[in-house]
Amino acid sequence: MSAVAATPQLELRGVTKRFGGVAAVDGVNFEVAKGDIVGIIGPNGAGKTTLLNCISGIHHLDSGDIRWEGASIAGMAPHRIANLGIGRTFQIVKPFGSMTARENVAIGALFGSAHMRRGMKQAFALADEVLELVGLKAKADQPVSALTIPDRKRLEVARAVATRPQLLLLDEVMAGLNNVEIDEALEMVRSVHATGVTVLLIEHVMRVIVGVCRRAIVLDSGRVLAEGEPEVVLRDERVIEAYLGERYAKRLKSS
Amino acid sequence: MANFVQLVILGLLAGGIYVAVGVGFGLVWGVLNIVNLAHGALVIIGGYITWQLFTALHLDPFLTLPVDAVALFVLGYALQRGVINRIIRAPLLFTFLLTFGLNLVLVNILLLIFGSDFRSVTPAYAGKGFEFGSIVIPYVPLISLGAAILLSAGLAFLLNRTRIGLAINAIAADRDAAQLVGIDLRHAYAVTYGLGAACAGVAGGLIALIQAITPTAGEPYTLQAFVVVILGGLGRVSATVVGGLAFGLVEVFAQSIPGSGSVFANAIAFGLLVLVLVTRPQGLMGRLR
Amino acid sequence: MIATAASNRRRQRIFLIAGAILAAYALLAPLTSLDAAQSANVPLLADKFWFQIATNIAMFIVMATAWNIIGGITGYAAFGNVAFFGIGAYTTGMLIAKAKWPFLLALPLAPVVAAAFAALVGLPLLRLRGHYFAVASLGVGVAVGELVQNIDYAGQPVFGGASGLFLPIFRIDNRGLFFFYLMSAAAALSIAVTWWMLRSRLGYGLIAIRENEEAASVLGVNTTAYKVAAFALAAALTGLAGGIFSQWNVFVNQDNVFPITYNIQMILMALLGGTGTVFGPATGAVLLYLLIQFLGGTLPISFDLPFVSSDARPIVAQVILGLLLVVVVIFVPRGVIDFFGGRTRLSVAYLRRSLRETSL
Amino acid sequence: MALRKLALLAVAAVAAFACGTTSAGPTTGSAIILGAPLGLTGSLTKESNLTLQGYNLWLDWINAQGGIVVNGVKHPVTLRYYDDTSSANQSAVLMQKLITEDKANFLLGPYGSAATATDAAIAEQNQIPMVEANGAAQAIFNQGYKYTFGVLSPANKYLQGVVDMAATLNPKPTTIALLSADDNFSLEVANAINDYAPGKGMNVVLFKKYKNGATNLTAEVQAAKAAKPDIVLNSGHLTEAIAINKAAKEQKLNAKIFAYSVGPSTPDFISALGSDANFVYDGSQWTPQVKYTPAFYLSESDYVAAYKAKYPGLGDPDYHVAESTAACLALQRAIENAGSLDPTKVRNALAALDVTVFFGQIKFDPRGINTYKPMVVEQIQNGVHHTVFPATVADAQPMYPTPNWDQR
Repeated sequence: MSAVAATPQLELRGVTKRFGGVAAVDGVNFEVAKGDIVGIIGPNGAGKTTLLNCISGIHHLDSGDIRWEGASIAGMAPHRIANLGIGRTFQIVKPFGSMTARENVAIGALFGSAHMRRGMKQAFALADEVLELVGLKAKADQPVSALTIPDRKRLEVARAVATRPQLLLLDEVMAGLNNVEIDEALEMVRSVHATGVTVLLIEHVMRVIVGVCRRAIVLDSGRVLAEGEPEVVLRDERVIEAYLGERYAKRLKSS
Repeated sequence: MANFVQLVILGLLAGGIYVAVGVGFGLVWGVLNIVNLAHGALVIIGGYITWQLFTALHLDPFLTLPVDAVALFVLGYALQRGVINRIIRAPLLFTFLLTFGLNLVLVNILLLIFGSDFRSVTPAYAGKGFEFGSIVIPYVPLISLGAAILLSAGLAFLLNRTRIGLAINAIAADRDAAQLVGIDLRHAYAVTYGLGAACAGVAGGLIALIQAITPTAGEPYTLQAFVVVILGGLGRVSATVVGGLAFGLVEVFAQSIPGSGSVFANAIAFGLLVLVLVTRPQGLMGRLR
Repeated sequence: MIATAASNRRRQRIFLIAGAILAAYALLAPLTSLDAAQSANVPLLADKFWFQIATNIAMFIVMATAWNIIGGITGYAAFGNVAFFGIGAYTTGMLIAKAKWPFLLALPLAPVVAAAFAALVGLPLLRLRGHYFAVASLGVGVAVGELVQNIDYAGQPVFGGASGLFLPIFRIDNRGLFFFYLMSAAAALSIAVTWWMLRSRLGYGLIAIRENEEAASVLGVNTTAYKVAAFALAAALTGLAGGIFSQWNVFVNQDNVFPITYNIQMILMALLGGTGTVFGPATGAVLLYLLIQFLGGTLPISFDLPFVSSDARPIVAQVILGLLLVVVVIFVPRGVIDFFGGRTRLSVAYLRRSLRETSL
Repeated sequence: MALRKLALLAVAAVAAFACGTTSAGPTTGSAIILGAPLGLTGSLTKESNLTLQGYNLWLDWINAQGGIVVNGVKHPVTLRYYDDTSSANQSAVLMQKLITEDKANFLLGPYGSAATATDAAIAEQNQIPMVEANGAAQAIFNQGYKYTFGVLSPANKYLQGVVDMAATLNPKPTTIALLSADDNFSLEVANAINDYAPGKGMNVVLFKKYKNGATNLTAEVQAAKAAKPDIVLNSGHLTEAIAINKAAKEQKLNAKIFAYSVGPSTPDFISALGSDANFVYDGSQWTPQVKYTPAFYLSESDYVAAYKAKYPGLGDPDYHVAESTAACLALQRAIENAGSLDPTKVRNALAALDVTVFFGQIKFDPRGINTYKPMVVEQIQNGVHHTVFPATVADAQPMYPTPNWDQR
């Protein structure tokens, strides 16, 4: 177990991604240990989603390196990164519209982690398990078009979980949900984490970060501004004034 | 050297036709997301109108171009409003199917009306031109190029400076948002397709001057419009102008490769097209959207 | 992919059985033309003309079904698949006419060469999406036909040039029957491949790509490999049809085996029947081919047009074909297979609903 | 209105039937059915319609005679044709239908070399004779097929007459620029000239292929201009002939002779180009001016008159029409000679045929193509077609040399 402590599961070193002349992600460094649950916060346009796209291989890095269990994954195709055990969701859900919920999740089970690859039958069996885990079992055979927005968010998570990831990247799965739905979603994230999956999540909703994360990373203009325990980071004067603004600052104090 | 200059001139002159053919096709494709397989048929309808006016009324062919434009605008508006609007929300490929069907209908109606005879418009000044030493610039292609540029400029003006033009641009950017701000989509779509058809009509008038037309003569132009629009880059009139002229140059220089080079003119053009698409999908001039 | 109610299942089964009976009839009727059958006074149910029609239908079933793999299941609107047909035809044609190979030895190479070519051009092409891919694949289709016709080496055409390739006539008893069954086997193969695909990992991966390529890739689908595989598979089947065609038709040239109109026809057939389904493209091929022949006046069931002179008759037939296409596209956007699948019934309400769904 | 038309038709039909039964001589046999696929829509519509006109002219005549006489029995003739939409593959389908369903006794050719090649294979497989008039590419006849016969001179002869004529002119032209479309027919025409011209003391200084159907040929014309030839020969079709003529004028490509394989003989060429069509030569299978001594059917002048009566307003028949009629005549005479409707006997009679009609001599070499009839050379003079070579059939002298464009 000491080896785990020595080598972080995920390690970002000077990760930089530019669009045109603008650096959306600019020299970001951080580490995520196995089994951790980490939140990334920051205002709109801070580069959070771009960072996730860099990790999951959708964007190629302009410079820097991303290491997975000690080996570089920079420049790898998204499917290979997925096969290594890094799953993700999209902020704007991207379901496979012509399929049922069950089939959507089965895709993750069919193609996900390379060393846990399975046949059609086992894939559908796993899909059913995961659907139960996220609370979509009753709607397994419905077409995606029949699902509500919160259900589609669940489906997005379920699909990623079905890939049997060791690390799950969640991109604002709580956005657009009401308080009750957020609580349910939080429960879902906790239960996924409880199965031993490392979680790295992007959120706008502060109580999510505070509620589940052990650590938070604050991003602004593509750079890491602060890092640490959520409560500590969120009370950091610089963070409050520079990023969260008056409104959040007040709300936080009143809570 | 003189030969090279002459070839460049010939290429640019030939490009005039491709510009005219391309702008309408590019507009319909870029704004309405319709790959209009009936474009060639619309082109040839313009050709027949010019031919008819020239033969029956002895009108100068260039003066018939506005008639082509207006007639085709009306036809295009009606086609979009009455037929094509019905499948706008269907998958992309359905526009292929629908416009292929329309093409079949239009071409064969032309065949019923005009028969299969070859028709051509040859005014008195055809074949004459400016001469600078050994370099020749014939009038008809030169005026055609001018007409094509004028057509493009007019279209660009319309799109950028008028109310309906702004509406069309809004549709191109986001159809549903455009509807939210109060644009009558059905009308604006029909106007856009009408404008595309009008451009095709003008192109047809010019084509009747350089070649013999039959009802099926438009089909190659649909293919060429594809290439022109892609070469230049989808979405801007000026890009299509560049694409059309580039295509004319490519064709002429491919033809002048010694030996059998010219039989590969299409292969070279399409090879170039694939190359452009793979390396620079936004076209020579376009911006990525 | 939607669960169907029990009554719908029953209807679906009825249609399947009806289809199977029709297919069995189409496959068995030609046997009545055999001398043995005729001398036993079996009524003649299909003559040589019907084999010709049926062989062509089978050929289009292969092309439409193969197109469906890349265009319908994977969602990449390939517009140049006729290139694979031509490459298959020329592969077999060259091996038979120039290298003097026997037909049955030359035929297996047709799909191989077509698939290899597809894999080669697929790598760069399949990076493009939507209309861009359509146009680029069309470009490849046009360019290949032109190159095959015009490439010379030392002043001599390499692939038979403009004169085309003449293959020796395949000497066999009941030649028409032989090619009918060969082409039907290719059609059955293409349908079987599709059926298998839609139940396999490959098919699920391809549909995921069609529905959302980015999501598919982060779930672990090797999108490049899958797309190229689909393209090559479509090419192999289309090339196989081309290979059979070359020996069946005897004469191979650019006009014959690279007709641009086939690109459109195979897509029309797939869309008409219903894309992404197992039997849709085949259904569309049968319907559209018979429709074209019917309007051309070549079927036993014919019709007269009032007020149309005999000179104008073929032209008016083309106009009607165009109008029918327009009407079908507008009112039956999911293809006619939709009525057989058990989910929908053909009714005025259905037509009105389709119109509303796709209208502006 | 429609009803009255119908009534009239019925009366006419009854009358025709009555006439037929009384005037048909001793006995009337079963109808002979001829079949032909034709491109009545699509890209070959024009030429296919000309072909059909040629077939129909003969059909009217033969049925007015009561039909083809086989062993003293008159068999009326029916022509079955279908639209192949200018597609060679559909042509094959129709060929099979004509043989199997329509029970066509004999076949007439479609228009175009690709369709003819495909159809020839089907005729061969079914052992039904096909007489064709519109596929001149020799590749078809080099396959050892026994059932396909072409009444027209093969492609290699198309422009040789122009070279022969040029050799007689003064001052003798010595250089040739050769442009050719890349289809099989056009290339055979051009390759033949490339081989033939040096023997007549002429150099091919430029030989350039272009894409069949090309409408922008300016660079080709530019290359021809740079070669400064005495003769500009184009081997292509009407579309390309018009495009080249227009481009030649624009770019001041002047030469002593402009000759195009196909195109100038159709009235469309003159109507499209007006006075610019003058002085242009073409190689033609037939012209209304030729003088042969027909063994049967009409004389040249009667043929032209019959055409004008049936198709008023279209001018003189061009050679596509005449050669199509000639195909029917060859078939008719072979059936008569065979004295039978048996396909193999008629096939043998075709192989042995040697007859002269208004179209010229019809005799097939062992491959089945008519290498015995000469091509003639036409020139457009003051907007009218004149036959200028060979001298034996000519009705005018060549106007030579062609003046520069600014003096035309």
